Amino acid sequence: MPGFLLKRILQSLVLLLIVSVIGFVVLNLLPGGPLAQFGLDSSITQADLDRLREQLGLNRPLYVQYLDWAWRLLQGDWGHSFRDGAPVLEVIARHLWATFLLMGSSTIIAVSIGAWIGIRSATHRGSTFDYAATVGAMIALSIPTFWFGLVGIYVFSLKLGWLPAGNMYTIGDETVLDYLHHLILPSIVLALVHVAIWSRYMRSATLDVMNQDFVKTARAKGLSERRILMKHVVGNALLPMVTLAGIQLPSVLTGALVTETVFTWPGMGRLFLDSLGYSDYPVVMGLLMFSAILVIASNLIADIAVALIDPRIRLA
Amino acid sequence: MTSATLSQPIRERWWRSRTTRRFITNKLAMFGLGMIVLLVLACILAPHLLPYGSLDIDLRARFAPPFTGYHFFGTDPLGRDVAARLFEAGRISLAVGFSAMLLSTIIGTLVGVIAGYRGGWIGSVLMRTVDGFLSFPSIFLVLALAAALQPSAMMITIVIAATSWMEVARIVDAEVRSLREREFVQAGRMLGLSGAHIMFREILPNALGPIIVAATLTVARAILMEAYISFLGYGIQPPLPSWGNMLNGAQQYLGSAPWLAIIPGAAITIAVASFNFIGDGLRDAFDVRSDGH
Amino acid sequence: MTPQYQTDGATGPALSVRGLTIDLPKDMERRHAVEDISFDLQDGQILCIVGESGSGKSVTANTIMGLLPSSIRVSAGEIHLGGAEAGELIGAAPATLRNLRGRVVSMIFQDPLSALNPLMTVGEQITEVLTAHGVGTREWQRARVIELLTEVSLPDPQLMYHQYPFRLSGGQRQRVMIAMALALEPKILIADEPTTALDVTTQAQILHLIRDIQRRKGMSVMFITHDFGVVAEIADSVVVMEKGRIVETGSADAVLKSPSHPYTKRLIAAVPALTGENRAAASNAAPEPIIRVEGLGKTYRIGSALFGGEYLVKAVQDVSFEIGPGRTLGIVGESGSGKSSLGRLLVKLQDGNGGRILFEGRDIVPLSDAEFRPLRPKIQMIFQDPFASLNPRSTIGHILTVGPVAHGMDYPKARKEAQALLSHVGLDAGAFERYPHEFSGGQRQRIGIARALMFKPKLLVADEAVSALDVSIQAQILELLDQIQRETGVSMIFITHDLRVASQICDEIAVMQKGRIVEQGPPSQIFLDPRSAYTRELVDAIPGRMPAEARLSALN
Amino acid sequence: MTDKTPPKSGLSRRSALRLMAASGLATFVAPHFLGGAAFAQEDREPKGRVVVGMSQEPTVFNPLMVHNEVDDAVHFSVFDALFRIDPDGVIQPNLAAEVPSVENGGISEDGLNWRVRLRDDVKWHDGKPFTAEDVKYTLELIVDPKFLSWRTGGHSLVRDLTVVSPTEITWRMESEFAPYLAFLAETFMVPKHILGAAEDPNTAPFNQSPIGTGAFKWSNRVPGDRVELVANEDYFGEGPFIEELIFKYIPDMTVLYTQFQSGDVDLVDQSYITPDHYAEAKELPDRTVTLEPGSSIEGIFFNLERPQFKDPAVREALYAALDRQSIIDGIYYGVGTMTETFMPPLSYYYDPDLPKQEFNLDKARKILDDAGWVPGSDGIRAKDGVRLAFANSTTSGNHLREQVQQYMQQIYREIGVEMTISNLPPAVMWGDFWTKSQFDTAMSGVTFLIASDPDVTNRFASTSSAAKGGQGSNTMQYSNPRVDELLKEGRGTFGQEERKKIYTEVQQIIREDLPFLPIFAYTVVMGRKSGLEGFKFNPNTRTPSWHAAAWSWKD
Repeated sequence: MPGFLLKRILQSLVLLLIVSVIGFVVLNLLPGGPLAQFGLDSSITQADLDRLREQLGLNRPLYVQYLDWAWRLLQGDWGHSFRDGAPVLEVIARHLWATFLLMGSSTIIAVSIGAWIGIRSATHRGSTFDYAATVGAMIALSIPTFWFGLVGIYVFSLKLGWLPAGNMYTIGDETVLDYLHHLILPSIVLALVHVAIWSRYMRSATLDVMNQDFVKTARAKGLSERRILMKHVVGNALLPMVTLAGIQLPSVLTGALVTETVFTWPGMGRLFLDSLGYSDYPVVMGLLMFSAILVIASNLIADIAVALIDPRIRLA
Repeated sequence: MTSATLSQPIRERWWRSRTTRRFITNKLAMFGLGMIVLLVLACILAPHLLPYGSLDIDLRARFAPPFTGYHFFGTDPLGRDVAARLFEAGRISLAVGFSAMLLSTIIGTLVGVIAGYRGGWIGSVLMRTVDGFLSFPSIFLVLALAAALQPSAMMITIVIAATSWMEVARIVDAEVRSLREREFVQAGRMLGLSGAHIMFREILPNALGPIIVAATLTVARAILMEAYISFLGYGIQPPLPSWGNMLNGAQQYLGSAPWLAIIPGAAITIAVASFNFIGDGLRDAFDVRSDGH
Repeated sequence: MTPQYQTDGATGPALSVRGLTIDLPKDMERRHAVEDISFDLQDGQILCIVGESGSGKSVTANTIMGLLPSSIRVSAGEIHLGGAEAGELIGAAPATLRNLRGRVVSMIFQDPLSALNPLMTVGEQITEVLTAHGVGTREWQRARVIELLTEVSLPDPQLMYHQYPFRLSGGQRQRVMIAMALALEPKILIADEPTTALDVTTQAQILHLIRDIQRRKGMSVMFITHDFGVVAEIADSVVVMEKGRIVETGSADAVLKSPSHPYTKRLIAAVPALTGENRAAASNAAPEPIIRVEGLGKTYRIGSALFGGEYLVKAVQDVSFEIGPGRTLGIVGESGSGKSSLGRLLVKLQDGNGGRILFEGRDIVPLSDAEFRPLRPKIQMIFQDPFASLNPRSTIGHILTVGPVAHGMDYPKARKEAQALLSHVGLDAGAFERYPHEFSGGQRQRIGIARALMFKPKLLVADEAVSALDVSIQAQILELLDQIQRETGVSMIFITHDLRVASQICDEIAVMQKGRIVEQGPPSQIFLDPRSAYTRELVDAIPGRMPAEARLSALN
Repeated sequence: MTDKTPPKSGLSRRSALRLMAASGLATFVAPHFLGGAAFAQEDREPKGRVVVGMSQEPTVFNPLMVHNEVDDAVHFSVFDALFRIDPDGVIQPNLAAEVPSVENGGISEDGLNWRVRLRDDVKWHDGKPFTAEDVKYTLELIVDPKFLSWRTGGHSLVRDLTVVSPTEITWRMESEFAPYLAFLAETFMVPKHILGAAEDPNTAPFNQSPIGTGAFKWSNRVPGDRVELVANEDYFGEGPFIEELIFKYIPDMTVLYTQFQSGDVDLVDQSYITPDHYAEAKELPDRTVTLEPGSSIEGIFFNLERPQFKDPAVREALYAALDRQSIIDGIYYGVGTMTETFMPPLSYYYDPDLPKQEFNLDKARKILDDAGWVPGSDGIRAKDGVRLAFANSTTSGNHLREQVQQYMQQIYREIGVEMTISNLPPAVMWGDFWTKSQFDTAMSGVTFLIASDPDVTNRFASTSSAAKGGQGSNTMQYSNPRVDELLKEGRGTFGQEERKKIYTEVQQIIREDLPFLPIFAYTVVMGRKSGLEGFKFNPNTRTPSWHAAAWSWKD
């Protein structure tokens, strides 16, 4: 187990290196750059722009900039935002919880509803429920998230007036209830696709397990169907789901990013789009590294969780 | 020697194969196929049949709601016919979806086959690169690339392909890895066939099922991706309509002209769902374990 | 059909099946899984149901347990349970069936690994049977499980209780399954090919255990198998099935000694008998060996040196032998003995580390892939799995010609030779255009042999070439190989786990254990006068060393 | 994203030089609106909260650091400059006790030696007194090469900064620079005792929780969402009358409008109300929605080094084929003022008598025909192997501009001109692509004046083109020797009337040369709750929240 951990962490570091190189190169492919935001400002002259470029170190060769950035990162210095001069980690941390709130609530919705639909579909294979779940999941997977958000706003905010059109809270009314009220629409929008994904995977995992010999053994023992489902099927079917949860994280992040733009949610997604718009390299790179670390860490945690649950790995 | 006479088996043609039969008996898949055929036909024919061109600006007829005169889907902020634009856009969106699928499938298949068959450090490097790409929120790569390149239908296609080949690569890699251990591949080596021959002539045809399924789903994803990119303004540039950029301006008029958002969004959903139905049908058809519907 | 056979002094059948017909889903090859079958399982007896794959024997067993998948259903007949819990099983309420399962009727399966839940300990899984039927307190249950584990002779039952299935060997797992099946002392035990997945020595132990327990408890056992050797070992009575029908029933003695139905006769005849006779030399060629192996070794590294947890598996250690032209060397061993690794080393599908392989006097071990390529035509291989060894997307023609064409033969010539070879191995020349899935397993294995012969090789390595086939087909393929060797004078290395098969075709047999050759000699020595304890153990474990007269009468 | 809205560098103010002449008077007759002391006796208790909605997020709170116009709203509320420009374009004293002028001796006759007297009753938010040391520190920090300062123009000419007393500071200018007074009105003072003590002013904690002298004190920031300020009860000037001032970031302009409509937002700052909502907004109950003159000009900017634009006839024809009335009425909902020049309509120097453009396709065709641009087989005109085809670029995602582009595209096609649309994300569009003149044509809203001075050397002098190694913003690469001459003359001329003559001629030549095609002068739709009193729009600043100190809620 420690050997396995060490190996995974080393692999992760290599992955991070790859991610950072890809990110840095792609980012610097963008013409323009962080100073473009002043291009229209009548009072900033080319001389000022040249001065700033030099001060920010943007006139150095790309590899020097990368090495400098990477070296600082290794020392724990994520750099400072070009836009507000704040340390990148602090900038990210300030947007973190809004995103986590959204991702968390939608994940809870997605996992609980998705798992329920998936198990029910598998145990009622071929039923109307199964069929409806299959069709529903595929349609849900086909709806563009941002469009679903727009339609949601149109129906529930503009027409019915039940739910707010955006934002995380009403200024002056920052009660838990108020937050929840604002959370409903975006988290449902974000959850939609993932309910579909979870239900599909849960269904096939459950079916896989149900076809295994040990389920037959359990039946031959005279166990009740309920016990077979709860003790033998669900446990084994959830095992690959843990891994899936890790793998799904980037897509949840992407979804959160899109959802945040539609619902003007002050999270990392919006920070990302804004920073990209301003070519705030340190923040964009920071966000990339952060999300990559998040993804890698969650995969690692998923693997460890699987290892802890699965005696074949835990004790091997 | 014992006689081992060949019991005359019926020659199987592909259209009579079990896979085909499973597929055509899959109602959803056939529905999806039907929708795609209809959509493609509509996109080809509608611009010739509708009374308005997709670029005819008429500032006096702005924001006409659906079914105003011959504007069946209404008009947009420049008074252009939404129906004409929708089907014109369909050409672009579907073309982008298809070409992106082709491109990413080719890239993904190449990478996957080589990584899966060669294994070792080549495989590791290739698949770690795939992992690297997959560790980003894909929208980042897409946006950054789209922003870096001059937007055009071809560039968008390349951008989408460049960011969606990893899925195919993973599927092919896994498939090839398992096929590599099959005895017929060992037999190929035993016969002294070259690596390239074994990879592309012996193994690849056996991985076609999953590749076709992945490709179908990639079309769906590519259409969605084009919509995202164009929605965010980095994609297909006006006046060329695409489903995504039709939605782009629509958010602003959600209250006053909701059809501008609803119609192209519905078109995207229908097209993507149809491809998903087909992909799912194909998956069921290729998967010997499943019973289909 | 009525049962023709009753044991004397029987108290009536524990289970009787009458007129059972089970439908298959549409578009399968045949309409019924089993058709109008009737038989009785007598109280306190072992009934063997024998048949080749697809004969409907497992479906029958699952029907009795009420474990049929929903796509398959019983269309006629009844299954009557005798004894204290007498009742009709077909159409019984699910709750009734559930109550009977595990308590009155138990079952064990073929693959003991997948039959156990990987996430639960052995103890938990056995306890579940007791809990499900509401028997005993927790303490009592625990004591009972330990008692059961002891009863099936598992080592250290206290420890075993907390063990997860993956830690156990195949034989131990099957013992756990038996313990589980016995937990509530059922009247009837259904064993569905319980020894097929096991090595021959383990198989013997499990058979012994089942017979032993059956005798002690007076259980009725329905034992499903494809191997008449097993029948001879344990059966009281026999039911022979072919394609969903019963072709013969009777006492074990009667059926083995004087089978009446031609299918039964064929089956019995096809069971390779252990011959202690040496094979007549195929040729009297010079003793100059085709291939000489000296001190060959292969070590696998598992895990990683960098991160710890690395350990070495010595698959092949210091193996030496040689084969003369036109001779056959059998390599025999249980799973994990290294025999397959050895096969791969010989055809250079893997690289060895240590030792030499002198082929026609030249060491092929240090050759690179490219250097070895010109030599490949001379060393060919026949693979184990006729379904996996042919590319499903290629025509037979392509499969046969692609190799020679790659080595420079022009296509028309290759095509002509392929067609000639096809008829030589007993296939229609029309097979050339067809795809593998249009052929049966035996036919495919012939194609595999034809492919290997396309090059007119000097050495054929056959890796478990018949073990995936039904016994009747096995015999045909062995005959074909024998014939080919006589015609072409090719040397063969025949790798198998089945001593009986080896005895049929080999001039010399090498017995492998843990990567080493423990004994090598002609069949007469191996079977009649084994020098190593391990060989003796292997020979002793061969099920149902069938009386010679049984074979004789079957052949007549 | 920098350009979701047309920039509103509100610099339509009267000449600084004119003010230098007049400020002596101005100091005495300043309207009490800004007098501070005049209102002091009212001394109302601040109450209530104002939520200002903005579509970009303020992120830079150190007013000296390089920042965007979005940050101004916060700077104006937290900090004070030495002077302040009022809505009429008059420079008023703020931290300074008076506006220095030649008349009052604050500026020497040659314009090189400056003396500024400061108020003695100003305290920083932490209670420390504001002194001349702070001014010295501020002016020195701006030109510190290690400091990421905003513009250094003007400040780099300052020499010999001397603190005479806590309330008096003097310096010498390296060369005369007339607009400096106006520049100082946008130069906010920072506390030496805090920022000067920091290890690195670029990353000092001060930058995230600034301390100023302004009417509002820093309270809290929820990044990505809002900045909260609270009333500074010890403010030396008038106000504040509200207790809490919140700048709320709502990135989507439709949502911003919706929140204005619903009352979540009390006042719409930069980005304002989009023109398409104007008609609806002005009918809203309890909302005051007004049209205010902006200072930017929306136009099509040529890259004059492109061969097809070297022919003046082409530019003239393209102007004739520009259907400005339809664009303003149809696409911009009638919000916007027709103009023929770069000079903001409110400017003293604005020339109303320039020739009026007339939309006439026949005329456009004729001009091109006469100039020898004949249609080729594809219907596109060409001359000497140069096709009359070009790309037009602007910020992608700006829907109104995209509509204008598509409309123009269609019309240009009718006169045999091919215009393609190639829009770019803001970080690309306004980078080298714009500043180094890599575009064919660009559609943009540009503010031509710097700090209210009519001097446009930066935009039109042939030496100001970065693509040719210059240091200005002449991205059109415009070059006209006569204009160069006039601009030079204008910088050296002090009399207002004389200058007006010079800049009128400049406007005439530029109208003639058409280096850019003006579409309209911006008009902004200002919206606020009707109960919000004391609000005044100031076209001379870049933010409507330039003087939140005066705001109050009607009882």
